Amino acid sequence: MRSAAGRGLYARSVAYKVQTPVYEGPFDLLLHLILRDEVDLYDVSLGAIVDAYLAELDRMRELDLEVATEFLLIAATLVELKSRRLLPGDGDIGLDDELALWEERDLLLARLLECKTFKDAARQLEAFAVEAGRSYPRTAGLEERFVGLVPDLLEGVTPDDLLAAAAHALAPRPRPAIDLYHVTPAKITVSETVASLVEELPLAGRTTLRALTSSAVERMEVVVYFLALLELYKQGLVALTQLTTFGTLTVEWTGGADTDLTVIDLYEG
Amino acid sequence: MTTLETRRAIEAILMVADHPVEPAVLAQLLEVPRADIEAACDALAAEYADHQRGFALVRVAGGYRFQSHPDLAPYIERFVLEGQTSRLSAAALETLAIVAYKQPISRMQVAAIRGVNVDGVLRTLQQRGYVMEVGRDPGPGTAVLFGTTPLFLERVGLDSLDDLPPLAQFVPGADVVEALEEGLRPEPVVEPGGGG
Amino acid sequence: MTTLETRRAIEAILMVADHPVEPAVLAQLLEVPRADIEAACDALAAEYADHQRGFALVRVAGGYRFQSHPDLAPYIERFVLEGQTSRLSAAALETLAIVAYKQPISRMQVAAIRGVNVDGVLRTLQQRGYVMEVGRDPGPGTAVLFGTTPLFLERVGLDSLDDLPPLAQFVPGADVVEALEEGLRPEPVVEPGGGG
Repeated sequence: MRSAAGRGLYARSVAYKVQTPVYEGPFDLLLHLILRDEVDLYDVSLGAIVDAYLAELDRMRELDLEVATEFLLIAATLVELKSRRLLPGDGDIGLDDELALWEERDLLLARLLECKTFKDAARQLEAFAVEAGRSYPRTAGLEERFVGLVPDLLEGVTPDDLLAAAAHALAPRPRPAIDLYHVTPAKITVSETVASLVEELPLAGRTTLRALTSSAVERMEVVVYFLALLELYKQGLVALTQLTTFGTLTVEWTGGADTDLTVIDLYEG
Repeated sequence: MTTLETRRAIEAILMVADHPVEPAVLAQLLEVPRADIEAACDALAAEYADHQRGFALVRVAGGYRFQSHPDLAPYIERFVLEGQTSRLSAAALETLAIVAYKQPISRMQVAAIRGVNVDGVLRTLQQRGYVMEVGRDPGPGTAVLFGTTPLFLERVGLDSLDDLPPLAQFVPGADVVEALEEGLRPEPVVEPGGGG
Repeated sequence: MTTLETRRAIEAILMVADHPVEPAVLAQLLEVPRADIEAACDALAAEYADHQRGFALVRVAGGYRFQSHPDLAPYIERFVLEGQTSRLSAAALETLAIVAYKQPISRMQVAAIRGVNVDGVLRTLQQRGYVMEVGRDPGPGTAVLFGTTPLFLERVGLDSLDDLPPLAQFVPGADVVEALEEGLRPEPVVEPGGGG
């Protein structure tokens, strides 16, 4: 039986694990998390949303780094929103930082609203398409007796036109490429960061993500570091520990003293 | 030319056409004013409906065409078996909606709205003929700009893009905005779950 | 099923069909005796004549179909000559190019490459004499294989298929090149039973 006290975070995350929908990107996921409980409109807790969001990221085990970037950027904003006042030493955040966070929040809100608008428009289009799909057009075309009248369809078509058409049709479908263009332009790439970490970490001993990114100006840089660490973690070169959710992420080099960079399957940013 | 002949000629031409025929084309072929064509087509459509025909004359994607009556879809489905238009995925529909309302629009702009890479889905939509390149951004990047095709209009059964419901209709209501706003308000001091 | 529904279903199916439909097929689809189908078709044909429709329901090649009324042939001819039917769409050109480069190729293979159903397009190309059936796949499905015609070569100004501009379909990776070299290495391999 569900106790009243259980109706918080836990209930949400359990209910959450039951469903296994495929999310079309981070907005899709976030909209779902915020809006799924329409009855609870005024009882939406950012903490619960952030936890569910991160739980979902965790569930997407096979999520590749390309897809992950967008998800993580949103996660970073969410975590920042959630943890803003919890972190020690944050009592003296500057007004600028505070404003920047609100700006970030408003931007995310605006993008969510736009995304939701088109989602609903898409639903209407689908309804139209379903309705229209019940009628089938006549496409029989000309009766034989008229076919001879049709002017030459290949008039003006050259062998090069054929080549171009064939090349277009046979071109391999593009592999989904990472698209960072609509987020902060990355000043450093993941592969560069991997390379520098491979040099730094063996000398650093135990360190933390926070220490590694202490000089980071943009949130994007932190994300890039995080992705680079994940990559090294996948390669078995670092150990990552985090005692509590959102706690300090400790990084420890576990590779040899002299790791050949070329053995690392570098992430192409 | 008599009205009867106008009506009959329209019926004959639409019977051999394999795409919607614009009223202007019919007007030129029949040498009658466009308004007469439209009136004749309206009259024919009403007549078929009146006689409970198994087909209909409709206006779609800027032209007129014959099509089977929606009531009889089950028979057609049994008849055609293959070649049925496959369903559009949620991703495809969302991308189509964005392109339809925002055209001309670049790949990046679509991706920015959806928050995901849209290369694959745009290519599929192009392959299926619902979306096409309509130009280049005059800006520095000269990005390819996309728009919807007449086939898209046929697919959704609309005569023109003007028939799309206004986008404003889909802007989330105050309740949703409030929920999103609430959901993203920076957390106050106490940690959740602390109160049990 | 009521007679009205039989009549309407026949109208719908024939409107959508792109070839004459045999009464036996209609009887099966509608689950009514063949005699009823023929009676219904006769009645419909008489009705259309009665109402002076611009189209007719005729029996041809063992089946029923809609066609334009012979009276109105002059309009159809103008429609055709004005070029309203002579559009080689991008889709048709792509299909033709795939057949040209990949022949012999089955309908399914073309569809797989284009990512869409190509039945209609292939039929048009066949009708125009640019594409023809050239054989059957020896495999289990014995699918029809298509190729281009001499008329096609003539119209695009080529002597033979060898004169098609070479298609660099993909840049092979190192492993592929290696495999190719492996395969091309002149080694005196004796095929069992290959007496040549």
